[in-house]
Amino acid sequence: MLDLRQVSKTYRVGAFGGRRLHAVRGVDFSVRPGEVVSLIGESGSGKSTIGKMVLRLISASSGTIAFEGADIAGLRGHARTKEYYSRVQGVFQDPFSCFNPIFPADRVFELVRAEYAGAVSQAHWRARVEDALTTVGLDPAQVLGKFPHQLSGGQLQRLLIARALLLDIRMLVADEIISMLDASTRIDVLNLLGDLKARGLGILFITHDLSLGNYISDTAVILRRGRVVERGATSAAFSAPAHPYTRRLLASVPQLHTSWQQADARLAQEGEGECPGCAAGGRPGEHGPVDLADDHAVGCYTAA
Amino acid sequence: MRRVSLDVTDLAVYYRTLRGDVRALDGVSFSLADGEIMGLAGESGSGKSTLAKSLIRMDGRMRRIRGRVELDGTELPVDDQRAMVPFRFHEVSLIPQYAMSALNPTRRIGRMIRELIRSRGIDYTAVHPELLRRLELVGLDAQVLDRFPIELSGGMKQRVVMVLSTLLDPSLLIADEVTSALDVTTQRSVAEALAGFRDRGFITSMIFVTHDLALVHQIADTIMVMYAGRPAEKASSRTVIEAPRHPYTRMLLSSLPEVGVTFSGKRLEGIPGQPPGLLDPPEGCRFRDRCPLAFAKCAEEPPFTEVAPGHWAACWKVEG
Amino acid sequence: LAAAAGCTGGGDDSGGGGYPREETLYTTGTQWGPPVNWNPIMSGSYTTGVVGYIYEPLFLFDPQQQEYIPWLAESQEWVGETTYEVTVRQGVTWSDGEALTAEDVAFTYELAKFETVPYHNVWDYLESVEAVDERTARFEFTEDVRRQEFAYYTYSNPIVPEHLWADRSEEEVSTGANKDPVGTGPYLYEDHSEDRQIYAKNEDWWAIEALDLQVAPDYVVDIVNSSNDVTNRLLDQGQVDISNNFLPGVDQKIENNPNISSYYDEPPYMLSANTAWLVPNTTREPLDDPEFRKALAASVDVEKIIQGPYSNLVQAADPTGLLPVWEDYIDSEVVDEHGFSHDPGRAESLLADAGYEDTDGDGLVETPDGEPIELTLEVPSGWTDWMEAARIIADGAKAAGIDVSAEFPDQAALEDGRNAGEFDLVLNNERQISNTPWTYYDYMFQLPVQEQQTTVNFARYENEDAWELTQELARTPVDDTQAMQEIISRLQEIHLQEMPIIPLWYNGLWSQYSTQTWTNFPTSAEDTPNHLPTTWRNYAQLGSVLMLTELEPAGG
Amino acid sequence: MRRYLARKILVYALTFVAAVSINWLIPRLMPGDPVRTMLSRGSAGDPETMQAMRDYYESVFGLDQPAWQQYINFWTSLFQGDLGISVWLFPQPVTGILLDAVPYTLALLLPAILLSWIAGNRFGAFAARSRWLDNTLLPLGYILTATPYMWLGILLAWGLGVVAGWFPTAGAYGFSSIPGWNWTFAWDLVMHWFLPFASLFLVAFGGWAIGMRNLIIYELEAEYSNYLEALGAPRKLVRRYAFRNAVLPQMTGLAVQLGTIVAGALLTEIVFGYPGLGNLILQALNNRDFFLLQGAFLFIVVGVLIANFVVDVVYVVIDPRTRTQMQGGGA
Amino acid sequence: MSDSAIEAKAAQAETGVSGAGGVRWRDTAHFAVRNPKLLIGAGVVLALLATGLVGPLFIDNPPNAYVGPKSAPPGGGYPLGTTSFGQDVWAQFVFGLRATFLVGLVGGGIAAAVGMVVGFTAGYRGGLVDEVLNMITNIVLVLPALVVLIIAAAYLEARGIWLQGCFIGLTSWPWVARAVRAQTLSLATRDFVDLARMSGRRAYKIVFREIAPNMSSYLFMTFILLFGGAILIAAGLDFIGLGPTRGVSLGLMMHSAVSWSALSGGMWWWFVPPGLGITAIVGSLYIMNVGLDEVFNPRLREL
Ligand SMILES: Nc1ncnc2c1ncn2[C@@H]1O[C@H](COP(=O)(O)OP(=O)(O)OP(=O)(O)O)[C@@H](O)[C@H]1O
Ligand SMILES: Nc1ncnc2c1ncn2[C@@H]1O[C@H](COP(=O)(O)OP(=O)(O)OP(=O)(O)O)[C@@H](O)[C@H]1O
Ligand SMILES: [Mg+2]
Ligand SMILES: [Mg+2]
Repeated sequence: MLDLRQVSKTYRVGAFGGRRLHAVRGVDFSVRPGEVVSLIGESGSGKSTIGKMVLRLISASSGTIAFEGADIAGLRGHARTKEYYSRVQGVFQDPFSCFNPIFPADRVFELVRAEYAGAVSQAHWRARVEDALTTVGLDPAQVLGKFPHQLSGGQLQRLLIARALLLDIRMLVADEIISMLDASTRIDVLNLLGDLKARGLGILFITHDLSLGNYISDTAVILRRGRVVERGATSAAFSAPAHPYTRRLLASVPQLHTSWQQADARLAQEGEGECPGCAAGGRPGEHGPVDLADDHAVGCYTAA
Repeated sequence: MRRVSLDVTDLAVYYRTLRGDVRALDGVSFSLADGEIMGLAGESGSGKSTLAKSLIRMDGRMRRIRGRVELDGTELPVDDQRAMVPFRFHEVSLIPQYAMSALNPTRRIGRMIRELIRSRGIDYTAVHPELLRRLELVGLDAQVLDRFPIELSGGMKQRVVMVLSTLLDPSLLIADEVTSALDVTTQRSVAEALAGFRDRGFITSMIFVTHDLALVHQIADTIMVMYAGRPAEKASSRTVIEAPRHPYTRMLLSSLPEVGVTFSGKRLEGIPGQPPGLLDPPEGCRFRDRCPLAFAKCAEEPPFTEVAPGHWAACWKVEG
Repeated sequence: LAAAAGCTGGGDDSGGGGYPREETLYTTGTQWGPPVNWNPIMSGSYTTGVVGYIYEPLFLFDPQQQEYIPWLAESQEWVGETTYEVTVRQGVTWSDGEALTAEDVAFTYELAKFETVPYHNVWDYLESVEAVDERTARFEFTEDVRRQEFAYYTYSNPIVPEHLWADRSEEEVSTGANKDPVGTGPYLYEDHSEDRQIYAKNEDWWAIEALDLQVAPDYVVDIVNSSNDVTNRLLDQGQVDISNNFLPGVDQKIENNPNISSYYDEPPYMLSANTAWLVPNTTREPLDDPEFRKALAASVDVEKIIQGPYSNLVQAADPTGLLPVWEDYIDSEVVDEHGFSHDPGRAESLLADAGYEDTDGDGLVETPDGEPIELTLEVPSGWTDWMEAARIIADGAKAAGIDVSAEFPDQAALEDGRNAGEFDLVLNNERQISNTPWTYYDYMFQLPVQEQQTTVNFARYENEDAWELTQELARTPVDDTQAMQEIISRLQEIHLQEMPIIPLWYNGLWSQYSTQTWTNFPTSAEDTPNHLPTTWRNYAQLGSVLMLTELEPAGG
Repeated sequence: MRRYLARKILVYALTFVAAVSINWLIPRLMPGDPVRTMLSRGSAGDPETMQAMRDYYESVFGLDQPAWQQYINFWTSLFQGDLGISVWLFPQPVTGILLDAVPYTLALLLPAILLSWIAGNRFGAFAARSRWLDNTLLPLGYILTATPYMWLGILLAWGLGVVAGWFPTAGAYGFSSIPGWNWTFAWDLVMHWFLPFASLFLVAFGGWAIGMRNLIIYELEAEYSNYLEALGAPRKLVRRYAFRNAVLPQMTGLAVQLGTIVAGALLTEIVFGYPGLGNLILQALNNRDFFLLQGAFLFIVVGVLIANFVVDVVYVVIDPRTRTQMQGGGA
Repeated sequence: MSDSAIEAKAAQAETGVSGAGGVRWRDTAHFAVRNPKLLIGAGVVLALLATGLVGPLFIDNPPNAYVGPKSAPPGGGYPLGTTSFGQDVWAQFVFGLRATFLVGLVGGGIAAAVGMVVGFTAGYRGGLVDEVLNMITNIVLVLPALVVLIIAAAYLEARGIWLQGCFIGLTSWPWVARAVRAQTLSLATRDFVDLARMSGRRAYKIVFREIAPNMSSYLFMTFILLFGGAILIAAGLDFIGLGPTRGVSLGLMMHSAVSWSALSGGMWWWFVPPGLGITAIVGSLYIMNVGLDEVFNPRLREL
């Protein structure tokens, strides 16, 4: 459904754009209906940039992003953009900043209505909103008409998901949607995503928290400095991380029942490890994705 | 038991607002042994930062209502800005929540440190070698002193602040959410460096504030979980993770996914409901409304008692 | 800072403290910008005092007495109908030591062959000029000689030294700054800076011996004008001795401050220097109708203007507009018959008689054809006294039933419109005192009317007879007062009957003195001099320079 | 850094060209004719002579050429340092007139700007967060900035000059003084300079003080201030640090305000009959003296541009944030 | 002026915005009625405004009419005395206030409008548009506004208050544009802007319906500063005789008082009130502005 082919993004930074920053370089992956793909990587690895490109909030410097077969860069004009957004929506990290603080929180629904459902009657629309709210587990009476600061982060985040559901979307980009939430609310939101996935929604789940990525996703894409270093079924990637970077990342994740020392020990025991891709025929240290198994590829760019 | 370095008794600190007092800290008692790193966990708004601030520098809206704080046997005049000054930095020190913006952007780091040290009446030359040594310890070379904060990455700034805050070997270090904005790898190095400081005796004890239980578990000796302005449970970190007594702690832990747990495999559940507002909190146990074990007695405030050696909890159900 | 040009001459012996107060005369009111030009030929822009203090004319003309005072010339004579001889004074030297000769006189007029010399048109009727001997210059004229104009030139044009000017190009003559002026006058250039011009006494001035005249101040410092406010402060602080600005409210000062005085000690306080006219555009309806213009003239409440904005510092003009110095030329019979004064009733009846009636009942008259009349009186914005006057004129006209409204456009815009004939009504006063009323009538009647009327006849009034008479006046010998009077009386009649421009009031020869340091300024009193008390450019030739010879230190 | 400077210089150059072109154009759109204004002061009453002189002067000023030619001539002579000849103060070259006037304007402006800025900032920083000063002296600051320059100037001139008699109220030095290198003259200069300076200073001072006060309050709330206080730094140090950061925006403020202050100086000069650019500009305007106007404007624009540029550069030097940004580095 | 301060605040990205963002209207009102700066400032401004609006209704003659004795000191039928022509100074003052407010409104309004449009466009569009607008802003910024105004004012044959206001507005917007641009840049990175875009909103709607309301308090404060600034600039122009060619304004009153030697004639009542009026209006506006800042910005509030 969503296919990224050699997508790159270069920012001009510094005063007057004197320097170039390659935030994303030649990224490939796809998201199928009903699949959750998690994009995992440390800060600055280009996760959000990919998410924004998919959402057409920024344009790709090169490569193609195709949604249902059509290159989204070709969607010119207001009408086609709108059309696209009725299929693909996003939810962002900071629920507080997603709401205009001076308006009631349900304004996000009003915006959607104004653009997409002008003809729908008030009552009908209200029913749809309430429906969506119930889907995300909110009590309409509790949240409608409230200001953002009167609602909790979890509630706000769910409002945003409900907003996306008001449109007949096929694809949801969820950019760190839970990192700002309390541990207990987090899981509720994650569970909600799980339910949506069951309804056939494709989800691009962006996170730096591997345990969360693992919990919800089918496929994991590990990013490092804008490049995909490992891609594969979540189970494979986490149980048998191939790339040394993935392994190091995993060892740094604080876990309840494993201490860092233990993780280090395991890492030491298994050996830092070579990139299996290099071994499997890629040019050492500078090769693109090399398939290790069905649905498990590794890339290596240490030399570049 | 080791010597107690910090002793907080029934501390209550409210924020004055237009609509009334926000009871952000409402009767907190705990003590910290020499060399202890205490993780302070709890959801957002539970009063972690308020506690941290109370121990070193209250802001203009905070009022101490009751309670006392003793550090190494002397009482800290927490609500007297002037009287607190001699304690700050020397005895109590802080790594603030936003270490990224804690350094003056227009002063070279070295100069700022020098001026700060001198302003505290300390001979900078005497401290300088130690400063360099500690910078090296956290993996920074002496050149950072000639740089401006903006020239350093977030992690580097974080470490500079760490070194600076602990330079005078304070008894108590408060680290407020120092790792929250960092990614996992940096998080780890910072946390480990802090523990290392304790190990080397740069600081006697530390309160490590975070909302990430998994992280705090990695370095803390004890963990105190707060809920709505009150401590819910305090015990050694192992105990808190493996044998929590307070229902809140338990529910919190059970909602944490771990690597390996998946949605399709084992569906985790969150804690239903929301914490009470602190403007006018209900009487009795504040977790009552969300607690599956709540019973009539919970309308009374449960005391924070030692339910086992080194294990305190505030719940009627855990007593006995 | 300022070009510290240092000082030469007298400044030093005063002990380095500057120009001694009691020997220095401070003047202001003429110079509106930094002194930059000492070229006496550039009559519009030379620095205050260049003519008068440094350069001198052949004669002075004393308008009060209506007589020519021989100055550099000792005498003059029309030796024939078209031949004129002037004898220069013995013993006059230029400040560089050279003697003044008739050659210099001849040269000064030869210069006018350059088209860009302001008195170039003397060559319209001058055929030749030559020095017949050391001291006599002879002018040969054509039949058409405009004697009145030539007489004007003899006193208004300063003589320049041939030995220094002979080699100058046309450009240098007519546009050069003449930085190092060499003249014959009572003062020498001393120094100048942005905001002042300083003269030091010329100890070798010819008149000391020849006429037993001595200028009293050792130094004259002319202060560049900046604003009334500044001048007021200088005057109040006794830092300026004579100010030639129009200072509203100065009457109060004269009345209340014993140190401040003026020519008259009662209204109008000032002598009159020029006439303010209301100029109608005689090519526009209904201003092309003399009856309408007369009605307009009768509607103006001049007294109100005089008492209002001018607080009695000026006086009402004679209906002929001739300045008080020309009193003798006013033909009272003509004035009695055709003169006008503020008389709304008469204005209304004049209008009614000429067919201007209020047909639509708005209180304002329409043209005989029933067209509404809407006139605007334009006055440059910022000319506050005129602005107030214009408001009063408009009010008066409205009261008489004529719809006039006052507008205050930018000065330059106004001038553009005025010159092109695109206006209804303006105020104007661009004729000063001179040796002859001819300058007035030339201003009033000059023909032909051109596309751009830049200096005269802004009313675009066309009357061949009047222009003939004016030209005849020009040719009349200046001493033939009889003939002049006759012509002028006929011109007056035409003026008053046709009213091409409407005289309103006489603007003052603004002049107020502080008597703290210097006394014996000209006043109307018997025992004081009565030269024109001014430093205005081109007024030195009207005898105002003589004021300096009469001053007395207040202390002594 | 070099790239940044190059870029800045380009912007400034463009600004310069645009500003100067606008200035070239505006007077030419104005009604009125400089040559006629000039000649009408003369006494040539004869239309033919008038016309001859007019033609002559038009060619002197190059006004007889087509506009584009005039424009090109303007730039060519500008590059030769020639600003033309003043119409009003004919035949003085504009450059000379301006060079005589500019020192006075600078003598007023530079001290007024710098001292008011320094003093205002100090005072503002001192007053910030002090309830007492906030309620007593700061309102005075607001009143001062809100005072029209000329009004204050005139009040000072009358109060301290005419009534009290302490200061002279017109000119750059006593009209009886002879310029020279001696103390008497220097003192005379200072006395004449003081009142116009004071009125400029006071108005600007109030503005800077208030700006600083507001900025300091923000800075004292900033994280780094809190951190310093938490480490027990004395109030003095905290304030000093806050001051340093607050000064930076005040510097940009200085650049932004420059035009206004220059305008204020012009008004003040007019009030005090101070022989700087102010009176020149006003008179040049009334006399339609294109060339002098252009020249004066050029001086001001160049002055303001240079000052802005200096501020830009100094800013970069003292604010590490912009510096790092320019090097393209940073966290 | 406090312009620099407010601009700097804008440059420091968050401060002003978070202030505006966190507004709780009830709190704002609470602080507003307790802020002496705001109350005093607004009180004086409103009192003068009311005088300007209502006062003329009680005056029968046009302000420039000669109605009374000449140069009468305050008292009697003329609360502020008369001019040397016998014009009622009070009448002129009252009408002048009206004109002065009008200039402030027009000048400030236009400057605010232009500044905002430029600032929003530059900040939101970014890229080349931003660079070009920035350059234009810089050009106008370094042009000495008053000098340009002097020249431009002279260009106009007849000048009215409206026109004067327009000119002032057109030259005094650049710092607003800069400040608004900085604010917009910082607000445009907020996620709610992205969310609005994902709702299919058009750019201008996002700017005016999403971004601008968030800076409303800030924009209002900017307007106040511009308002005061325009009044001062107008007074300067009036003073040197380039003011409106008809009507009255406080600046013109000062101008005529000075050109008619009011001070040397001891007629302080003609010269002092207009200056004081301007100072009072502008000063109160500034004080009010600081008050507003303290009200809108939680960080400056004091309990
Ligand atoms: N608008 C921008 N202009 C310039 N550089 C940018 C911009 N947005 C992002 N970057 C840079 O691009 C790189 C990738 O940024 P991105 O936000 O995609 O990272 P991320 O993986 O989402 O990190 P995080 O976990 O911190 O959100 C970073 O180095 C960032 O500094
Ligand atoms: N300045 C203040 N004025 C009023 N209430 C405040 C203020 N600061 C904090 N509070 C309130 O006090 C309570 C405790 O806040 P605190 O900052 O201590 O929480 P926290 O546990 O540190 O949360 P977080 O994890 O989000 O930092 C919260 O309810 C908060 O809303
Ligand atoms: Mg991101
Ligand atoms: Mg906190």
